[in-house]
Amino acid sequence: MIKVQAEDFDIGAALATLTAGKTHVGALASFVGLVRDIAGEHRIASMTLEHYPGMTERALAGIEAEARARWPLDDVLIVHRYGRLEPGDRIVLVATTSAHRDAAMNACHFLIDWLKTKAPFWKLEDGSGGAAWVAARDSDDDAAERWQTSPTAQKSPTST
Amino acid sequence: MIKVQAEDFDIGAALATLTAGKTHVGALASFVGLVRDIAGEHRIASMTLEHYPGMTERALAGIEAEARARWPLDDVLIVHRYGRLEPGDRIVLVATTSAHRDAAMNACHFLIDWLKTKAPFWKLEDGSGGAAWVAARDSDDDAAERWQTSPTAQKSPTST
Amino acid sequence: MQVLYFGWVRSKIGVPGEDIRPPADVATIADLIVWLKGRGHGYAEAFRDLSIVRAAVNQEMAQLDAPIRAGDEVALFPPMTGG
Amino acid sequence: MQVLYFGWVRSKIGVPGEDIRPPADVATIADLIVWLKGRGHGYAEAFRDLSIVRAAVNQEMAQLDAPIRAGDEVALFPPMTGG
Repeated sequence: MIKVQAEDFDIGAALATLTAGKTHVGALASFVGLVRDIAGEHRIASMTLEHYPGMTERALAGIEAEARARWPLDDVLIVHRYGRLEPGDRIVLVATTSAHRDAAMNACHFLIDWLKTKAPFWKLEDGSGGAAWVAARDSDDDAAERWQTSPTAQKSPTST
Repeated sequence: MIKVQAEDFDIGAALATLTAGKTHVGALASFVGLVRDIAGEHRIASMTLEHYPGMTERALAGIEAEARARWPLDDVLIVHRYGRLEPGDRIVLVATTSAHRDAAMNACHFLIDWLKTKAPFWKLEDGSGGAAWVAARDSDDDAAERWQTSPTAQKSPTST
Repeated sequence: MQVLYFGWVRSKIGVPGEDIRPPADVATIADLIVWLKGRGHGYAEAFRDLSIVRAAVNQEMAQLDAPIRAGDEVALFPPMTGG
Repeated sequence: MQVLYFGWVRSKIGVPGEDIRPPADVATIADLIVWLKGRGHGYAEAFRDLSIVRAAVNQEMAQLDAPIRAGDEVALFPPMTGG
């Protein structure tokens, strides 16, 4: 399930829906991204997330489909916020469930890595350095790239 | 923080304590293991977790210390239950926080992999196949082993 | 043709999007960008370094040499920073 | 010396632990296991295959050739299955 919203989300409630009544699920992995108060040398007062309505939902659904094609997942949840956020605020929740822990963990890691470079969001930070758009990072490209090697039924990029 | 307990835990409340008031944390990764209703060909009615009081806490604290030595973590939480559980019940929660997502995700994956083979728990399953102790799996040994290669300051076993 | 701008592409151009009618020889996204750069200083600033400009046609990512036609929704933006 | 059993080692021996006084020539965990096997059928069953027996001395994992002494807490158990 994909949710793109301005409102905050409740992590516990969101995760509970993924496993409720499902006794075949053995593993629930999740990742939450939060706004940090520091960017380089500057203190951050706020971060405004701009997105591309319509395309955002399509891109996230495509990333979810890619994860489901690679791992045997029971469910996938992506909640991504937009709008003005402050340090400590939640930005994104990614959660996966599976019978097995490696599938859930790897798919969760994959999803957040791909989100970083393949979901149409742009971040404007405001703080002690003035307002500045967050630049894409090479390390995020590298993180997304490392999942490219084995397109299907990948068990884990850590095992060889 | 390490908790070894018979009682269930509240995922949302547990995760909230890790980030409350901490605006330098950018990433929260977590894993929850749950009792499955199937083991091989047998339906499972219950799973009883035996543990070694005293050593369990020491072993988990040692695993936490190892994770903190390898990644720049803000906090680590491990909650592991013992006693009689039924399908769908939560067994274990592992959660990590860090400024950066790779540290949080990799440390969380590391912790659950090491828990599987290095924390003194033993599982007795009861169900359609009668009562049987769960045998250690080679795949769990392999999963723990893959983290052995780089003893300190490991960024990620997925990157080369 | 609907054109949308995001991130610092939008900041520099000054509008979130516009309805445009480029001449008939604008056949690709790259052609469109060249044509847009002639519309003013903000556009020229936004598209100065094409290595950091990304594009989507009808909400799907596209290379700059991808064809476009009347009725398409074309979006131009910096590399994405989600998550 | 306090000996503790867990998992199917405990099931087969039938008690969770016991206070024992092995003879003076029992210097290692392996010696202790050999001595325990002489105490009855359950012990012999529990320690039939030493490749799947693990041990801890004073709550720290130890190899089977590790030395033990009076006053130690020695635990014998199958490979762990946590998480």
